[in-house]
Amino acid sequence: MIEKNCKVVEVNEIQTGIFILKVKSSQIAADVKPGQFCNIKVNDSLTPFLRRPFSVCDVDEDIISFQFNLVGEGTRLLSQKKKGDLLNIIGPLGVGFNYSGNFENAIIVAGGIGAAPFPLLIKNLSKDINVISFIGGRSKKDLIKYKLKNVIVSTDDGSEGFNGNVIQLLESEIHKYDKLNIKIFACGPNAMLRALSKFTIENKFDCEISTESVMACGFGICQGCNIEGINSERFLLVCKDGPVFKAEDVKL
Amino acid sequence: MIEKNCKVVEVNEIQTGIFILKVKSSQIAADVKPGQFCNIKVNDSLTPFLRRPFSVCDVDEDIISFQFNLVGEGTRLLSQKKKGDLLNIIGPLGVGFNYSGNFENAIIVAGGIGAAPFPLLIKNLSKDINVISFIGGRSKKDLIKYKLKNVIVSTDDGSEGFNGNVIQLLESEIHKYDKLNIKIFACGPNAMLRALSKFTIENKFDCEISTESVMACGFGICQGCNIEGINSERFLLVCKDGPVFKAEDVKL
Amino acid sequence: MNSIDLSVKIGSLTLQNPILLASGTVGYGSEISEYADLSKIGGIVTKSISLNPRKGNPPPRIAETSSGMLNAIGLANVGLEEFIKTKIPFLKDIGSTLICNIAASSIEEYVECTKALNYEDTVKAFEINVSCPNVKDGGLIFGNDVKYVRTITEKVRAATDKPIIIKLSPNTASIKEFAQAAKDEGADAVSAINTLVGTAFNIYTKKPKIKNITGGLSGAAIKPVALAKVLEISRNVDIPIIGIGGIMNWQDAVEFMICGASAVQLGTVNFINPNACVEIIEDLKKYCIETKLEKISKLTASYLI
Amino acid sequence: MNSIDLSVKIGSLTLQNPILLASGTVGYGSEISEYADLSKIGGIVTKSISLNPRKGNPPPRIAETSSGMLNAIGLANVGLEEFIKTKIPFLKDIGSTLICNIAASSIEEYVECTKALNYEDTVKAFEINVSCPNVKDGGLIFGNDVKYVRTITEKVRAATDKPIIIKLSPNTASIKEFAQAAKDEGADAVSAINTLVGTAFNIYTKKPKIKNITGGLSGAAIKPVALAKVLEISRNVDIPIIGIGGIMNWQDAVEFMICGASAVQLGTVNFINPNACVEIIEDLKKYCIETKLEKISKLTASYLI
Ligand SMILES: Cc1cc2nc3c(=O)[nH]c(=O)nc-3n(C[C@H](O)[C@H](O)[C@H](O)COP(=O)(O)OP(=O)(O)OC[C@H]3O[C@@H](n4cnc5c(N)ncnc54)[C@H](O)[C@@H]3O)c2cc1C
Ligand SMILES: Cc1cc2nc3c(=O)[nH]c(=O)nc-3n(C[C@H](O)[C@H](O)[C@H](O)COP(=O)(O)OP(=O)(O)OC[C@H]3O[C@@H](n4cnc5c(N)ncnc54)[C@H](O)[C@@H]3O)c2cc1C
Ligand SMILES: Cc1cc2nc3c(=O)[nH]c(=O)nc-3n(C[C@H](O)[C@H](O)[C@H](O)COP(=O)(O)O)c2cc1C
Ligand SMILES: Cc1cc2nc3c(=O)[nH]c(=O)nc-3n(C[C@H](O)[C@H](O)[C@H](O)COP(=O)(O)O)c2cc1C
Ligand code: FES
Ligand code: FES
Repeated sequence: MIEKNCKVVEVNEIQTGIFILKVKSSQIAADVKPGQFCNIKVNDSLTPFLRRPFSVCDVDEDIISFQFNLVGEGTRLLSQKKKGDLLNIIGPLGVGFNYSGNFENAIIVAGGIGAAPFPLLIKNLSKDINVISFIGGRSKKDLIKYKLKNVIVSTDDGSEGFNGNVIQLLESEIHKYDKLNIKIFACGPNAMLRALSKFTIENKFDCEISTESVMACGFGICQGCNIEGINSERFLLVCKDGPVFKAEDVKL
Repeated sequence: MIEKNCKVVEVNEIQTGIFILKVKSSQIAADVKPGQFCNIKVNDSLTPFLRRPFSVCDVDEDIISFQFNLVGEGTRLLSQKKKGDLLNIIGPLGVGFNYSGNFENAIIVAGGIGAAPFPLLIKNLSKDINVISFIGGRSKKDLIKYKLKNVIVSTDDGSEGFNGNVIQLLESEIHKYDKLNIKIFACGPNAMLRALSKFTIENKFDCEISTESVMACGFGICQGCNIEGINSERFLLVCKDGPVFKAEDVKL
Repeated sequence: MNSIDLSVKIGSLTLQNPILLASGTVGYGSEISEYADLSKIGGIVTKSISLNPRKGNPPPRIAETSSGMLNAIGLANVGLEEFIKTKIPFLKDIGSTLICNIAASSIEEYVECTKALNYEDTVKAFEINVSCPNVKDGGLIFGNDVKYVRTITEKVRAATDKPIIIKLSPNTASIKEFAQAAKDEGADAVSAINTLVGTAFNIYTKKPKIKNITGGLSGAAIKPVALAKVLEISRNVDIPIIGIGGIMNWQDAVEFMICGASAVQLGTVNFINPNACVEIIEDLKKYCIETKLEKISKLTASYLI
Repeated sequence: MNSIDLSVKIGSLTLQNPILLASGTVGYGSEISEYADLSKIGGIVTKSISLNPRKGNPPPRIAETSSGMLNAIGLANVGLEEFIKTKIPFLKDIGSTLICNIAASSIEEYVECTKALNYEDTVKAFEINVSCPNVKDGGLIFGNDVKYVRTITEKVRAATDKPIIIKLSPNTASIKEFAQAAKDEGADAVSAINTLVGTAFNIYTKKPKIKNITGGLSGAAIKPVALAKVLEISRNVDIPIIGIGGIMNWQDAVEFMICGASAVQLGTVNFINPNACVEIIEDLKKYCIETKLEKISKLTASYLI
């Protein structure tokens, strides 16, 4: 679905370099499932040329929000949007998290801006599910806790919480929960997801990961976002078959 | 001279589609002569790719102003500038009007946005020179009188003033002034300048015209703004040899 | 003036309007049909098909560039059999002219694919891709050698009575020779252009941004080159041309027609605005009204030079 | 780390840094010297010179395109005699390496110009332009025919002991053959690329936006194509390469060096930011410090593929 004239409600820098962009779209708000994303035209000129994909971070009535960090021209332009500016958004896109299973503990694992999709997931989880959020960052200032629950942190430099990466932290903590009652939901840099997948596959945890890739279209027509899956005869598409996959279904 | 961070003071739409952009630059303000122009980077992305040339319209202490009409992407972006935005400007550029001669009547002839350079010229003319401004437009709403003196108008559709083009108007009025004491300064569409040049050359009026051309650099390195001059062995450059030429020196 | 005639002819093929969707940029039509009403467009050219399924190149396959993008998908496709079984039925239903694009690694494979698809009523014409820059076998080895283009055209011509369109490579000094060869061997039209060979590198890892090292450059950046190629063919060879390359809006489509194109294809723009095709058709109507043009086909090669 | 070595070698020619100004985009240096301190740059390549003055093409000669521009200046220049008399004295004073670009309509003219300029101490090297797309005589007739490139290189080589750089056309299927020919005949380096042939039309007047009909496409839009050409030469021919095409900032310059360029030239960017050359040199220093690179020349062909 294309929403042509989504009004920007506000853009907030919640911590250095991390922004929340709120946009009005009753249609996307009604349809979106946690883990899905939107493909946004950040301005109406040819620079940047392509849309930019962002996970939906949260929904509040007819307002959707995105969480992003400033990395290049596209996110710079987004960060400068003002209330009332119009955005052209395609979404919701892709396959989100499957959180319908039979589990009691939802374990969230997020590296840096990988925290983005989880506020909506947490909001949508049934109330009796226990949420624990493991988040990692290079340093204290890179930790994003926005709207997460029961946060346990790790930093590479030890400036806050566990001194190490978030997968090491998870490995040292996960025995506290009953394996059969756990489902892990993860998003973050590829290196993190790779380490996590290795751990969860070896230890037979139920784990879903939200992957990233360069994208042009975001809905399956350019074939640019391929990722190696278990069926080695064809690639999977991050935008259509994902971005969320079972850890064991993809090779990172 | 490049002025990197000229602060926008204000942008005003003075009449439908016609804007005045005021920018702070003490250097350009100090150096600019009437008829000179600046080459402006309208934004810091690749779209539009090239700078856009605009005549300096007026100077007020350390503030220079430009008058422009909305024709495409570049002028659209300029029209949306806000107070405090920064512009990268090269200028002042080119050869402006020569108004040092021995004349009593300065006759200005402007078609449409061709009125842009004249407020500064009028301001710089010695006080005892009599200024008469002939301005033309397709229709009443296209007439730009901003900061002009003793305005006499023509419209193609007769909606205001003389019914016809501004050169016809000039031809019918000019006998009122002593030929030897007149200098004509003109700016406007090529068709207008062509008709004017024909008239002033045939009738031996002293006439300077401000010409236009596509431009890349604006200061003589791309050779893209050539115009046929009287010396047929080489072209003249609008940006460096002009934009103001004696009517008899160029072939339009 | 409601009687604007937007229809155009490409040899014996009549299209309801000149706006086609380019091969490889709309898959087999199903995803984009959620964004655009495909029954309104002139036609759809499907992703290049080969005899057997192709997995395509490993990731990353695309990279953004200034006003353009690089791709090295590597002709990933479901293969002939699956295409006939599962894709054609959907394409039959959308009610828009179907042009099948074929890319092969050998002359025999081109012929075999053409013959197999020749039986499908839904397939109204073939576009023969001799110009994919992103595969090791075939691709530019064919597209940059006029002898191959000649032979492929000749053999495909013998295999079908349906219109055939040869899709030409821009990565050559003289595209007119290729168009002439296609014409000589009985092609109904040529399409120009496929992507330009390009690359991009990450300045910290020093690795190419595309795993395949080079990719094909498409998008607004290449429009001036594509227009020059279309004009070159138009001024030298008497064959219908389908213009492709960097069309982002109706103005670009008109510019291609003025330079000699009978119809145009939209590629990369579909990724940015999947409804561009329908919007452009509406805008073309307005342009015709504004410029008092009753038949859009009169635009073709209307350049004044 | 103040000891960053930015110097590079192009055959026997040493440049204080890899940033050169491209032919035709800085005239004879005087205008741009008001915006940039030319004593800081690696060198300046002057506007193509021919034996006799050339008026160039009638206006309009340029047009803006998406992330680029078209030009058909048509090698307007003051001619050899005037160049030696009035331009060289200024160029001597700016204290930056002078490379003289020659464009001619015949092989004899190339030789004659080279011989005449060979006596000028200020001229440190020659760039032989066999690739101008905007003139009827010479230009691409030479640049797209490997035999001509071979002969021109051979004859120019015989006429001077100074380094010669052959400037190659991208409008060909296989630039490596041209680079190989240049090398075989004793060229010290090749520069790549000149502009791509392109065009643009006004959709209301139906006239070309450039009087010459086609022009040369330059600017950011062509960078991926230029990089691919540089990489193609680098991987196939053992000759120093000067990279040109769409460089807008230091990142682009680094990308060209990674792809195989020993030095680079800035063209269109000079029109947009006439001080770009000096800024890029400063930024290259920072990149070297950041990536712990002591000699920038180590970047050349450092691609990991
Ligand atoms: C499905 C999906 C969901 C995403 N959700 C979010 C989100 O919720 N919040 C968020 O901040 N970001 C998210 N991203 C990443 C986001 O799309 C990029 O950060 C953004 O496109 C960068 O745009 P830019 O123009 O600012 O940077 P660019 O100028 O395009 O790039 C700047 C730097 O970032 C790198 N980069 C660009 N795009 C990506 C990418 N897709 N993956 C990895 N590196 C990249 C480039 O290589 C370059 O080094 C998501 C990506 C995908 C595919
Ligand atoms: C020396 C000089 C001084 C100028 N002074 C002024 C001024 O004071 N006020 C003002 O409003 N304009 C002035 N112009 C014209 C101004 O530069 C253009 O209107 C502007 O560049 C258009 O930019 P754009 O991106 O909005 O339009 P574009 O998208 O570039 O073009 C929109 C339309 O305008 C036409 N166009 C663009 N540039 C020119 C041009 N230079 N001449 C004729 N047609 C053109 C295009 O062909 C197109 O049809 C001057 C031009 C020159 C060369
Ligand atoms: C992602 C992508 C995939 C493509 N795949 C094919 C293909 O399979 N077969 C083909 O003939 N052309 C293919 N092309 C080329 C396009 O059909 C078109 O010729 C080219 O992109 C130029 O047009 P554009 O600038 O409008 O995109 C592909 C282009 C892109 C961008
Ligand atoms: C206006 C203009 C004039 C040019 N004139 C010449 C020329 O006289 N001789 C030449 O060898 N190249 C000429 N070129 C080509 C440039 O030197 C350069 O190869 C090309 O523009 C690509 O680099 P860029 O994208 O950085 O501009 C010219 C380019 C432009 C834009
Ligand atoms: S982004 Fe285009 S297919 Fe996935
Ligand atoms: S605009 Fe570049 S020389 Fe005049």
